[in-house]
Amino acid sequence: MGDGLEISEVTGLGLVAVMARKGVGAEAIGQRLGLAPGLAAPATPHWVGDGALALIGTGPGSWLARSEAPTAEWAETVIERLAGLASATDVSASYRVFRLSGGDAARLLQRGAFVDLATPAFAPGSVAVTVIAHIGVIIRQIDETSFDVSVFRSLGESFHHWLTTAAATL
Amino acid sequence: MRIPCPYCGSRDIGEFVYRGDASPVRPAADGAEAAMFAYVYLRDNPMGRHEEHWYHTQGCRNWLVVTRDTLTHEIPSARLAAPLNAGDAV
Amino acid sequence: MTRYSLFSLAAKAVSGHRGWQRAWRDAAPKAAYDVIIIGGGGHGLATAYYLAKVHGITNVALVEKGWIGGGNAGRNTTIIRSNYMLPGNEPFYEWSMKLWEGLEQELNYNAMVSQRGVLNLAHTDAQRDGYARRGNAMRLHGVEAELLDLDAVRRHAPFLNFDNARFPIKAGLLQGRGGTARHDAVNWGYARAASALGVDIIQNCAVTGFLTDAGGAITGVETSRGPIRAGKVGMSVAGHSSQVAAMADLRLPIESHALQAFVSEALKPIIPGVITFGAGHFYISQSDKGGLVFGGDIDGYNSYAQRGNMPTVEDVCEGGMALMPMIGRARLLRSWGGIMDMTMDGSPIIDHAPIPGLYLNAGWCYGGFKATPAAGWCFAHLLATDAPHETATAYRLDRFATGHLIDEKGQGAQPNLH
Amino acid sequence: MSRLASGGLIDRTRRLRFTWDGKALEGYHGDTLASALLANDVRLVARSFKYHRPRGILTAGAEEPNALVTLGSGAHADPNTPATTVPLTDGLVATSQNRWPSLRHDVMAVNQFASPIFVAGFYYKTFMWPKKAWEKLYEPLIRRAAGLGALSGLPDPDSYDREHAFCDLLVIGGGPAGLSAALAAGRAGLRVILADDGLEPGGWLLSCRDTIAGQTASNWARIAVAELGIMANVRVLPHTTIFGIYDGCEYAGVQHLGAGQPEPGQPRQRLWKIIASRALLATGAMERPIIFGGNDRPGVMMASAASSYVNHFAVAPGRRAVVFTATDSGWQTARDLIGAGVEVAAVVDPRGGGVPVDMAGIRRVRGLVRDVRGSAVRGADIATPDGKVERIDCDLVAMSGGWNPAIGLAAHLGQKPVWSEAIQSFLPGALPPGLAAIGAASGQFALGAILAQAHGAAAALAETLGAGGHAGEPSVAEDEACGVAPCWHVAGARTKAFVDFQHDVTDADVALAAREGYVSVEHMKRYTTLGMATDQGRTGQLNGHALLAAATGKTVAEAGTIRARPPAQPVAIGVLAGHHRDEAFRPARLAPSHGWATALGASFTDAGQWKRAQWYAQPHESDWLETVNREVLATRNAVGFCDVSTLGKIDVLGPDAGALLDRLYINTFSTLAVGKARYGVMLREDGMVMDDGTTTRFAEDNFFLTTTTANAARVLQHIDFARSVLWPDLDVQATSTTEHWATFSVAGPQSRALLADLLPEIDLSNAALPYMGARRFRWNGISARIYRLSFSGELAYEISVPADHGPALAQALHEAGATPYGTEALGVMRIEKGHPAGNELNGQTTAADLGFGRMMAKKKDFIGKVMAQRPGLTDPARPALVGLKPVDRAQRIRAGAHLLPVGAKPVAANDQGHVTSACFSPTLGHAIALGLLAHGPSRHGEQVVVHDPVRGADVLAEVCDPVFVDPEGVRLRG
Repeated sequence: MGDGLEISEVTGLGLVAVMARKGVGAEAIGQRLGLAPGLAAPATPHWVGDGALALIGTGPGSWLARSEAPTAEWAETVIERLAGLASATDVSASYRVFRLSGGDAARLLQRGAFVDLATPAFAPGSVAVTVIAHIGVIIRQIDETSFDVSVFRSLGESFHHWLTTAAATL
Repeated sequence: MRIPCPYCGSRDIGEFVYRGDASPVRPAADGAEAAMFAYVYLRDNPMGRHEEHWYHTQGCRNWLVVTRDTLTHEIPSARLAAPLNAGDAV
Repeated sequence: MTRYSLFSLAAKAVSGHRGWQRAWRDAAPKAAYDVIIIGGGGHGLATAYYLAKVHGITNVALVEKGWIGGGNAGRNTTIIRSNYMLPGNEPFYEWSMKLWEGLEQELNYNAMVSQRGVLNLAHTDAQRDGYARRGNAMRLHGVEAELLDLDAVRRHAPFLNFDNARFPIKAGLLQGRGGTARHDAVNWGYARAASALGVDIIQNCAVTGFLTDAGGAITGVETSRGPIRAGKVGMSVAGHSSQVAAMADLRLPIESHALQAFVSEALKPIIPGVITFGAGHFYISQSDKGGLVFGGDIDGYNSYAQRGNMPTVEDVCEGGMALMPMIGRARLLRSWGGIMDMTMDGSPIIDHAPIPGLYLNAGWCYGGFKATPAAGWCFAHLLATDAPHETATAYRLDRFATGHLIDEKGQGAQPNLH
Repeated sequence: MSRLASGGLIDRTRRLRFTWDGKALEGYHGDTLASALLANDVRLVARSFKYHRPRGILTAGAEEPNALVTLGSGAHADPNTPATTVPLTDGLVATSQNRWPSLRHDVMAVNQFASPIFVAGFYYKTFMWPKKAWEKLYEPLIRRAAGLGALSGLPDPDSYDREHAFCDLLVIGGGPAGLSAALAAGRAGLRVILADDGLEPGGWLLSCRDTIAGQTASNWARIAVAELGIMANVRVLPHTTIFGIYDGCEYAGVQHLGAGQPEPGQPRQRLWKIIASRALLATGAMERPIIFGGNDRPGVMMASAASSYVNHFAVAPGRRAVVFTATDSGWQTARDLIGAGVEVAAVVDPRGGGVPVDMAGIRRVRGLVRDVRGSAVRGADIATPDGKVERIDCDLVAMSGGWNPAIGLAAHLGQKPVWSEAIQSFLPGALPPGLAAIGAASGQFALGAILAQAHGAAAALAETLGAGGHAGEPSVAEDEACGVAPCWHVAGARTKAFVDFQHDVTDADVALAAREGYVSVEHMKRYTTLGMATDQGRTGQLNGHALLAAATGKTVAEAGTIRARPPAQPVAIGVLAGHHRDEAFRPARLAPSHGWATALGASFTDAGQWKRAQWYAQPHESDWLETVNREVLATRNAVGFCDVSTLGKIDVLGPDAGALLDRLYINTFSTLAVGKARYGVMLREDGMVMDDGTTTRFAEDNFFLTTTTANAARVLQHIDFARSVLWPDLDVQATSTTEHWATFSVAGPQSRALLADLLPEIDLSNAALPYMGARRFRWNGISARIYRLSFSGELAYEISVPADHGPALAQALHEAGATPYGTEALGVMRIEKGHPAGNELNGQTTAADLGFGRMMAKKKDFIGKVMAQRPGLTDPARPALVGLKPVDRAQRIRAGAHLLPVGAKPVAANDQGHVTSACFSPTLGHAIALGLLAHGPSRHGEQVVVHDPVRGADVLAEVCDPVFVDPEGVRLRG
């Protein structure tokens, strides 16, 4: 493992897949979910918000709502709050989320993702839904040297194997 | 080869699934069998400019209409297949 | 035509081989013929030969836009086999195998037909049962086929990955009579024999349109070397089928796709015959010169570029390493691509076009090479008699309208999945 | 020893030991294997492919056709490696190839005596008699003699990795042009990658004696590399060959990591995939040979190679040389040789005009080398215009027939090169998007001009791309003379004159090809195998085309070229596969209870990328059948549970969700009541069955679909196509929840009792939760769902909890007394119930074939409805679903067997269908099967022959209703 790299796992997240209904814009979604006033859900592959509530852009009119300390009913309340505006479904258990931090984090991810992860193309706040080693990933840059990489739960072991193998040759 | 996904940006074709020519339009429900036959089976299969359907399965999971040259493989443009609902930026 | 043999070779050697003439006449186009064949690939050349040899029709012109054998016929992975499942296919491909087995003597040209076996590997119980169904179907058509268990597969190819494979090998279907042939030699052999029987082989002669009579029947072709008339015109242009058909306002159930093929540097013999990987896209054989000839799936998008892209190159090499991890040390020497005329059910078309005077031999997907002798025989039969050959009755153009599909893989109207 | 006392860029303080064919030799750090061999006076290094003639080292670069060696041994063996590209390392093991018993005494050299017969294409004219002899006798001999190096047959022990990169400018080649361009672009602030395939960057600068800006060329190169090294916006990739250009400005390269043996666990090579909006082809040029008698003998070498060995490696490739050149650069080699103390007997230059390099004491002969004497060079016969022939003793002939710009990469996207009269070779014509050629690759050979041109090109790019920095000024160097006159071939040679050194193709072979009508360059290549060797024609192919053009009355330009294709240099297949081999070939998807099942000793099977528990063997059980029978009976008689999480799960939501499902499924879903589930069948547009599964409605605008494990991704893609392309006006959304829910089927007569204890908060009675009912509830505070669904045919429930709670639910069910069962038992029970599954939904069956004809709604439109009515799909004779029981109950039926009428000949005409699924039914005590049989449904009670010749004897079977157990479905509704 390069000295400039730590790999950990983020657990216990609340995640809801949000899909805007016809004619509903990103602002409406953002406001209905209680983002800071005037802050819209991102219409481009970016994320906004904080630990309590973040909206991660995964496609035109679709987001992942994320909460780091969800109550048992958090997902239900998000779904109900969006009634009429967006279709939403609880996907909290769908992902394993790996936190990569350190100077070598971007270099390691660039080994797997064929998407330009160097600033300015990719910077804190950026999101990329792409593929690494035949495994679908959602890459989210948190700050200068740390990223969240979410993979489907069933693929967690295979992805972790790639992570450790690629990191060993940094 | 890379496709300029309107939402995700330029992405390697390994992230997409190709369906085929985007020009045939599914005939109305009560249309004649011949129209459905042509829609399902006959293709222009041109050498040159071709509008085709790709699905961004490892990305934003949208269907795109990509304009591509089947001889040079150059891709001048791509757009979302679904006309966007009002208010979405892309 | 000087007969090829060790004696003629020795005799000509005495005078430094100055005595050899052209293998085929590089004919200039006459104004009219009985039959015109468009396309100088293996199928077109074989059709011309069998028209002359079997049906005595020698006033034939074969027009080729470039040099004969320059299309798919010169860029395939040279595999011959008749291990098909469906009754619409198997009789035709077995007839082709029978013709392969006598080809050298028939053409007096060593096409190096080499029957060292074709082994399809299965990695799940369902896949093994699927190959059993195919093997049984072959037996019902009188074609030998063996279902090998794991030990038999290990004996056949000890270098396969039996230890830490992601998808362990369970069984394999072996057609012992399958194998390979030298593609260029097949094209040149048919060209030489057809030319000797009077067929005009006209290279650098691109078809640019069709000549028609008042009623719309086809009466010849317009070419880069002037018009040529004929009572019957047979199209055998593989990946360009849609282009040529469009000249007669005909749309076909065909998409043209890029199939990449690969060859390694020459190595001492190690791979016994043809081996196909069942859990990914990879098949391989070793040429007589020692190069590993391999490939996998088509790239998956319409293309006339005769080349492909890296995702397919990586997918094929990943399949190769998964199946036979020794291959990692071999070096890829050259990669190229053909234009596959993929049909909507993965099987070919040998039929009249719905326009009088025009005949179609098309839709060969990536299986055209193994079909070369039988496609020539059956297309010649159709051109000569206006009736389909008994082994090719199912290859009708209208089968897509009537629903009598020949879908070996069951993937439906999506050409890039066949 | 031919090592020069001084000079060269080798590090004389670091002595390295290596072995060549077992003999211990020494070289220095900075040597290639080739230079070290020459330093040790090893000149015979290989045997040619066909005639097994002795071969020496011809070049100093990657285009080397002769000196192919095997490095290392055993699994680490690296066959066909050009010695000119191998950095010498301590302990290197190198062996020669394709010779027996030894390099010096190779039995196969006897082929030369048969050479009058062994002309190009001889094998097409013979080996045809007697008929079977080709395969039994001739071919085995040819195959054993063919091939150069050998694979060990052992798995590749090394690992490989990959790197992606994005830049404004990729500079391909680190010679004078590449370094000059990279400096300009780097200073200007562009994001630059420089890839160079040499031992160290510098290319020709490391082998020439010119000066740049007052420095020696090699020092200038090292200073340039140092400056590039400290620029944050520049990345220098040493030992990296860009081997392919692909669409989308994508460049593929391979980097050799760590010369010699990599440390354990470290990769041997790295695949680079680079997206560069602009690129500069700075790959230089390759010197052309001249075709004369014996030009293949060890001791004949390219002039530039001789200069390299002298200047770069301080090795004298000979003691007394003849330089045979039609280029001014050949004269520089004469000067380099003399400078190193090698005697230059003569410079043979057929051209008229003045002397490009005025050196006292050089004897100039205006003429041609017609023949070389000796199996290794001992002398050269010089033919002069006056018809006389002068023999000059020498042990080295340095030849220079011209320069071919290395432009292969520029043709990878199909663009054709164009002939340049000025440089007598081909230059890039149209270029791939974003690519331009500079330096020798663009036909610019003078050093000063190269530096200026390359710097100008890069500076212009920086400007168009809006880089803010200043590109600085190019370094200055004089322009050496670089005239050339075409000298392809010397007529009248007494001995064999070679065009392709590795494949033994001679000038006579090219003439024979032309004579027999193989007159396109492609035909000639395939007929003679010229240009099909590991150097892919990079040395003599153009000479061959010139000979062919002359023989057919065309110009070289008209003859054209062979299309260059990836890879530009041979690439190890291992590096193209990288991480994806062995267990990591494809990812494994593990079901939520995978860990729990592993602890319980389950064995697993592959279902696509999923791993699924197949059965849970107990220690005393003799085989898997005993285990599966136990699991089936435990479920049928008591209660069993199975992880079915791998089935596809899709939420279809929104106001028009019901309307969309009506158009996807053959039956209707918009009328499904909330809290109810319904089985549905989905067709492809061509009318064939695509998938099936149950759909549950949890709210007016909330449907929960399940799909087969195999088709999950394909169905989601199909739904997205329907709602965004076919009917974009519908307001409906869809997303996969396969990974969110862990789902267990709990089946058996005691299932309700067991669950009643486990889930006290729900009323599981038939009234409250009838068959095909569903409800959402909370289990220990977490959201959960329960469905009255049964694949086994028993009273059964499916329970879903968030996947992270899957193991806890599995443990709770097990502790409550339910027997875990795997996919095998699941398969037995669904066959007992006659449910079609993957084997039946094989893409070749219609709804009617599978017994779902009646489900097809009449009124509404749905995908596949129209095409399903075609005659071929509604023909009553189509094979349809039936059950099969062996008449002799003790016999076995296997899937894949065919079905024939009793007494019928086993020929295809009598083939009436096949067995799709088969198993032993512990419930009934005998084998049972499902099959597709012509007119099947109307033939219950009839007997048919189960014909399975690839596996065994025929079995007589009785056709019956496919539902073997509880046809009335009493247990389901219990």
